[in-house]
Amino acid sequence: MAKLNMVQAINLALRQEMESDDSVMVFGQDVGLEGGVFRVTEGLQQQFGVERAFDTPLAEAGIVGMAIGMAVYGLKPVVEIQFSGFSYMAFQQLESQAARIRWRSQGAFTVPMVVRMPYAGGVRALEHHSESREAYWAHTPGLKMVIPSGPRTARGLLLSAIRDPDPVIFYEPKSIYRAFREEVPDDPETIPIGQAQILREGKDITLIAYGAMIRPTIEAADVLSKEDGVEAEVIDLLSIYPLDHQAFAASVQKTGRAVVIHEAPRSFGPGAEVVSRLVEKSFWYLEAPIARVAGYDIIIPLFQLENYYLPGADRIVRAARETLSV
Amino acid sequence: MAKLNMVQAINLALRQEMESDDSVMVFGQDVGLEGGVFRVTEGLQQQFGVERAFDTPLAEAGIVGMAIGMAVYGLKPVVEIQFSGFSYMAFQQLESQAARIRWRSQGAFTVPMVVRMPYAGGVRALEHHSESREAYWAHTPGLKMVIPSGPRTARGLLLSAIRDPDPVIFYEPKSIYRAFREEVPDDPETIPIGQAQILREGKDITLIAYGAMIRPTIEAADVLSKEDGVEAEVIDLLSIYPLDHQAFAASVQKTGRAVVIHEAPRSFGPGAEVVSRLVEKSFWYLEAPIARVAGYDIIIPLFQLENYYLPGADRIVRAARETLSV
Amino acid sequence: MPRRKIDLPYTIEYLSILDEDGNVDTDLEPDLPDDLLLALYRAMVLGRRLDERMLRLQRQGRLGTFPPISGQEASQLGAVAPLRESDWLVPAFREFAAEIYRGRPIESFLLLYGGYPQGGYAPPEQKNLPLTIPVATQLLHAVGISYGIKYRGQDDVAMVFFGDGATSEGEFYEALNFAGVFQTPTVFVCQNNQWAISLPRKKQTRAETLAQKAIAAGIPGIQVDGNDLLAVYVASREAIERARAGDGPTLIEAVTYRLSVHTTADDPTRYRTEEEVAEWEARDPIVRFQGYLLDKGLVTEERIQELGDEVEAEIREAVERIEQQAEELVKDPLIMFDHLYAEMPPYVQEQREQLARELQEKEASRG
Amino acid sequence: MPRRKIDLPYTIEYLSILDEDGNVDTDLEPDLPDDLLLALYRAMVLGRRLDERMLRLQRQGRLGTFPPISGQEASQLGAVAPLRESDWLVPAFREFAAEIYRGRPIESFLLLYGGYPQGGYAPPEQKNLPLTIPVATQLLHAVGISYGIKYRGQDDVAMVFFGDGATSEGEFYEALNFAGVFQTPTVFVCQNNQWAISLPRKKQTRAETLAQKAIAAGIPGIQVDGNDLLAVYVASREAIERARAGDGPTLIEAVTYRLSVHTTADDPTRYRTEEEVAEWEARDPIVRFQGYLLDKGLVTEERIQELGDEVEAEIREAVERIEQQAEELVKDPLIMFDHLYAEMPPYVQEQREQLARELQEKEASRG
Ligand SMILES: Cc1ncc(C[n+]2csc(CCOP(=O)(O)OP(=O)(O)O)c2C)c(N)n1
Ligand SMILES: Cc1ncc(C[n+]2csc(CCOP(=O)(O)OP(=O)(O)O)c2C)c(N)n1
Ligand SMILES: [Mg+2]
Ligand SMILES: [Mg+2]
Repeated sequence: MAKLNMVQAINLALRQEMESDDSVMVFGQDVGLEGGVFRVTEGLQQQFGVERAFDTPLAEAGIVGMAIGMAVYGLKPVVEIQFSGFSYMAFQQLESQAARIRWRSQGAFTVPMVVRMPYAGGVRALEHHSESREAYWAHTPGLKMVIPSGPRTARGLLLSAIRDPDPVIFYEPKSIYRAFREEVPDDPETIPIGQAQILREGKDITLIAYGAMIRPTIEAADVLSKEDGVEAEVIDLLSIYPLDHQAFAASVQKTGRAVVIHEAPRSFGPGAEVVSRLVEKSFWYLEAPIARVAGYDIIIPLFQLENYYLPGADRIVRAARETLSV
Repeated sequence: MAKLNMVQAINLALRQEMESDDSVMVFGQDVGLEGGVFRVTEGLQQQFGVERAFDTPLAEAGIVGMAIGMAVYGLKPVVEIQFSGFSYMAFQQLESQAARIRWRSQGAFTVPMVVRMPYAGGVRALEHHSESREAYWAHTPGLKMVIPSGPRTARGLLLSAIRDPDPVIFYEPKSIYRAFREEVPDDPETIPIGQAQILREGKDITLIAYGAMIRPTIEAADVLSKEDGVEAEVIDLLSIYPLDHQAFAASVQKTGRAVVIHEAPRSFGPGAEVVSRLVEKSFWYLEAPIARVAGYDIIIPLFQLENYYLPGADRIVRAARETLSV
Repeated sequence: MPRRKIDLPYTIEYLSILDEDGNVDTDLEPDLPDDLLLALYRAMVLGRRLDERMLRLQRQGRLGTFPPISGQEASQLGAVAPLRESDWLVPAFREFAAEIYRGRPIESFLLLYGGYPQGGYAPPEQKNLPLTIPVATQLLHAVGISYGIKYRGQDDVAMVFFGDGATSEGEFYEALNFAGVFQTPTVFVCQNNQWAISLPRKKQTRAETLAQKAIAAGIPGIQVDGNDLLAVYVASREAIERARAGDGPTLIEAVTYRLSVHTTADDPTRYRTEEEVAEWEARDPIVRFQGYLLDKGLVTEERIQELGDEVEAEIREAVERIEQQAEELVKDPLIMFDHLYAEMPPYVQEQREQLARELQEKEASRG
Repeated sequence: MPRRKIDLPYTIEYLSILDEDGNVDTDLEPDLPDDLLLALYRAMVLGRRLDERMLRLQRQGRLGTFPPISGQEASQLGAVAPLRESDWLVPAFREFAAEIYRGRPIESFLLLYGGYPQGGYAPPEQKNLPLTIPVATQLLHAVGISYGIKYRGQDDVAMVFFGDGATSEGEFYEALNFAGVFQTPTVFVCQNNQWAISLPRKKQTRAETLAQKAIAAGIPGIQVDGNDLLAVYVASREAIERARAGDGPTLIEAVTYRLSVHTTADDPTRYRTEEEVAEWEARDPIVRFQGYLLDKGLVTEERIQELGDEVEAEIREAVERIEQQAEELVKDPLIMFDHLYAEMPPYVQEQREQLARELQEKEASRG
């Protein structure tokens, strides 16, 4: 049991899995010699050699396409796209190939692979380095889409993703890469894909979030408790697809009220699906409209204004109070 | 005023706009000499020459990227992607460039372009020729996303799209390309982007659909009227982004009940946003959960089973009845 | 120092062995066993006849859209002939003659183009991937597979097919470049059939040959008469040997012609002349190879006739088998939910159950 | 007929005029007016000093991440120097020296890298597009712009910049191929600075030169000493003249070196040696060009010193101006909703109004 930050926790997952399974291969831009621009793959090339942890030419479709071939062959590629904003170069490969080869071949060939990518805002970055577009992948049948919220969930979800027999998109909330440390068990703990976690129990309102939004959400729950005497239940989705509506529907059946929080643009974003599942599963329990606290329907601004775009505890508290006021 | 099918209506829009504005350029795979695999651009090369209506090499990013450059230069490209299933080759261009150049340059450069593509099922096609993924584009800030439901709306929306100062994705429901004819006015009628149309008035329930789903939806409304004495209001969204929630929220404030219908996969699909806007705008009027009748969260099957996937009048009627039963 | 030509170690060669008039360049002629020559001949004939048969089935509404292969028999069979069973084949969508030669049953194509999900099944031990429709997206898969082969220390290769049109997609180039960098045992076979739907080869690129595109990735490229089975065989064997020896990938451009429609949805009279087609009909790869076998005394006119009949019978039986079984295969529409994930997500299960209920109700209200 | 070499009309040349030791090949030396030579020299110095200044600002937390250009002054300035004002410039993200030479104010980069939206503004009449971060996506824009130029019957050109890494993206190749097919007046300038973050040029592709990739598109390619302003100028002028004359696109590979970090977030000691950097420092394009100007008697050591001071002052003033204005520029956070569409969609307006209300409330509760 060690206290690790998220970069170290992901690195640990990769290292342990590469140690125990020689079909696990790690590659992408700058992931080999340099250990990745965020140092997530640091030391892997030294330990496992250039055949298993290597740098590729600068071509995202190339990386993903080659990984698909390797997966079909029988390996377990875990590739990195340097920033999620550049993954669209490989959209066709992911939508038309990774997601479909099992289906197309009726199970004869499969694509057990993981595509890791840092996503979301909060690091004062240049354009294209701060977007959250998990909804693209969640709307793509054949893919799974997971997002950890800290070191322990990152390690546990990544292990599950690597062992998953199907392609998994693994978004890493880059703003919390080194933001805090958590105890991460030495033995390879896994966290199942498709299961949300209740981070805080509460009876008054349900706050549904994931990724870097978990911290402001918890903060909001604390404020609500302290200032309003309101006990919020906080749910960490962890998987965007499959989406664990059982978890949040059950919670809302108890609380009657919900706020869903994400950095992605509001319209057609992940929150819309959460709302729709709640309408389907918990409509008769709803005592107020479900609120969405989300990124705006704009391009996330450069860093001088970024904080006005990103949902913070204040916006969450405000939405919760409004929801509670009716 | 002529009775035209949708192929002819789109062709008419292109022809008229090319006649009146020499900055309008039409290109893509097989759109020149051959007039497009669906013959939508037939005759344009003959009339306007190979400089303005031309074939490109087989590269979607190439087509869209070149179009962006032409738009920045001052032309108005209207490009065709042969099938929407191949547009992901150009996803990065659309997300990172078409959608952002106005924003990035603070209005100094703009991208007035249209990307036309046939989409959706119903034509007994091979894999990748039947998908509906309008939600991808609707979730991409900087793009507009429209879908006509017949000849007249196709002509009117396409004219608006070509004249729009920003990039517009124009999905053409290929199953109704030649399915029926409508009167299409000779003078260049436009239909504003961002406005839904009420196709049928009703007080009991609101059916919200678009594209090729309009026909089964109208059929369902007829069945409900005849067999159940229920009068359904049918709303044709026409624009997926911007989404005209005023139109359907107002309707639901009257009816208290709604079904939203689309071919796209259910989860994270356009229906989710419609549901969410209704929850935001019309929650207190809702008398029953809003139902989604949608494609399943799978890859649309090859044609032997395609009809089980595509929402038909029967599924819409069933959902409406269920919604009405509570 | 001033202005000088950079010496680059590339020559793009053109290879032809059995010419249009039936003359053989005996220096280059490969020494192939008779049974191999005959098997390849039979496979060519089977490809052509199946094409014709599927075209009729399609016109009768018994098959959906499909892409015929007529004219490209030599280019695809010559390429796969030197492969071992343990080698991998990554097709585009116009290689069924080659796939059948490698063991895939005729039925599988009848099912696929008939709209049955089962048509996609490809026995994994045969190492023929299912066909790929998005142009050029399969090339990188072959690079990945061959990376795996190399990593596991095997001496197999991966061969991937694509058309002249595919060479315009960026992924074509990315695949060549990755294969070059990682020196993977990959054989890239471009069936340049002169057309990408209505776009002629010369409008696809200003490059004089497609083979020269190899230079961009620093790998060898060769252009070969794709209607000459012997030439394609030799070029392919060379590339395969290079790959097995650890000397990396090769790009082969097989110059051939699509004699038929692009797909059954296509009308080629809109974009090409009958004279052009006639010119290429005169170069028919089957006729040419048949002449070679006749000259070698490996077949007689009679045997040719017989073999055609055998092949027809084989196809007829496959069609009959499929038409008997097909309905059964899609009797349960719920199979459309299968095979998307190893484990079906709960919400998809719900959707499946909902449809099951609806179908039952319908059934009940009918019965 | 048998096996023959295909004659291809390509030679890839290497061009160098002013060598590392200051020797000039007088046969090749372009006859440039003194004021142009001096203006280019000044622009190089400005680029270098601005780089250094921004690096300091970044280290002090007064700027965000940015990509320095040191070492690449000749390669970018030599390329744009022969452009006319009416020609178009499509940058990647490491060309600010060239952009400033073409009229963009220093402030614009201070704003952009300072995280201010206004930094993206580029006066449209200058025909310099805003910079592009997704590698290689800008190449096709230059093709489209030059298609427009050709369509309108103008004799302008579009010049586009990109790095060695960019040549691995499929879009690089698609752009070359489209430009080749449509014979657009496009000049492709690859600043091969030997590194794509941590990946050295030789691992980017097996091709010996990047210039040879032109052969894949059937267009001319040339490699030039990118640290020799004269050579880059001549190669660029040739390509521009070819384009203006209607003879289509050219690929120029300018061999240069990134002397500094990839961006301020990068630590090059992880992947390259000090010796390598020192080797390239010895080839510093500014020092070399300075020697040329000294030899020609166009500058004195004194004037060089003076000019450095002038440039420093210019930069200082720009920094001061920005630091005074900057706060004001983002005082109203609601500007983040601007410029996405010509007309703001109603739901975005709602979101904007909601934020406006929240900000007012905050303000009120504070005040
Ligand atoms: C990415 C993509 N774009 C467009 C299409 C539509 N399409 C199918 S085949 C084809 C032409 C392919 O030409 P070529 O590569 O020469 O292969 P051929 O059909 O001649 O065998 C096109 C444009 C597609 N399948 N995939
Ligand atoms: C499509 C894409 N992938 C990855 C990145 C991240 N990235 C930024 S610069 C860079 C290296 C670019 O190398 P090169 O083209 O040689 O240009 P240089 O930085 O050397 O000027 C990478 C990988 C990006 N910006 N865009
Ligand atoms: Mg072809
Ligand atoms: Mg570089």
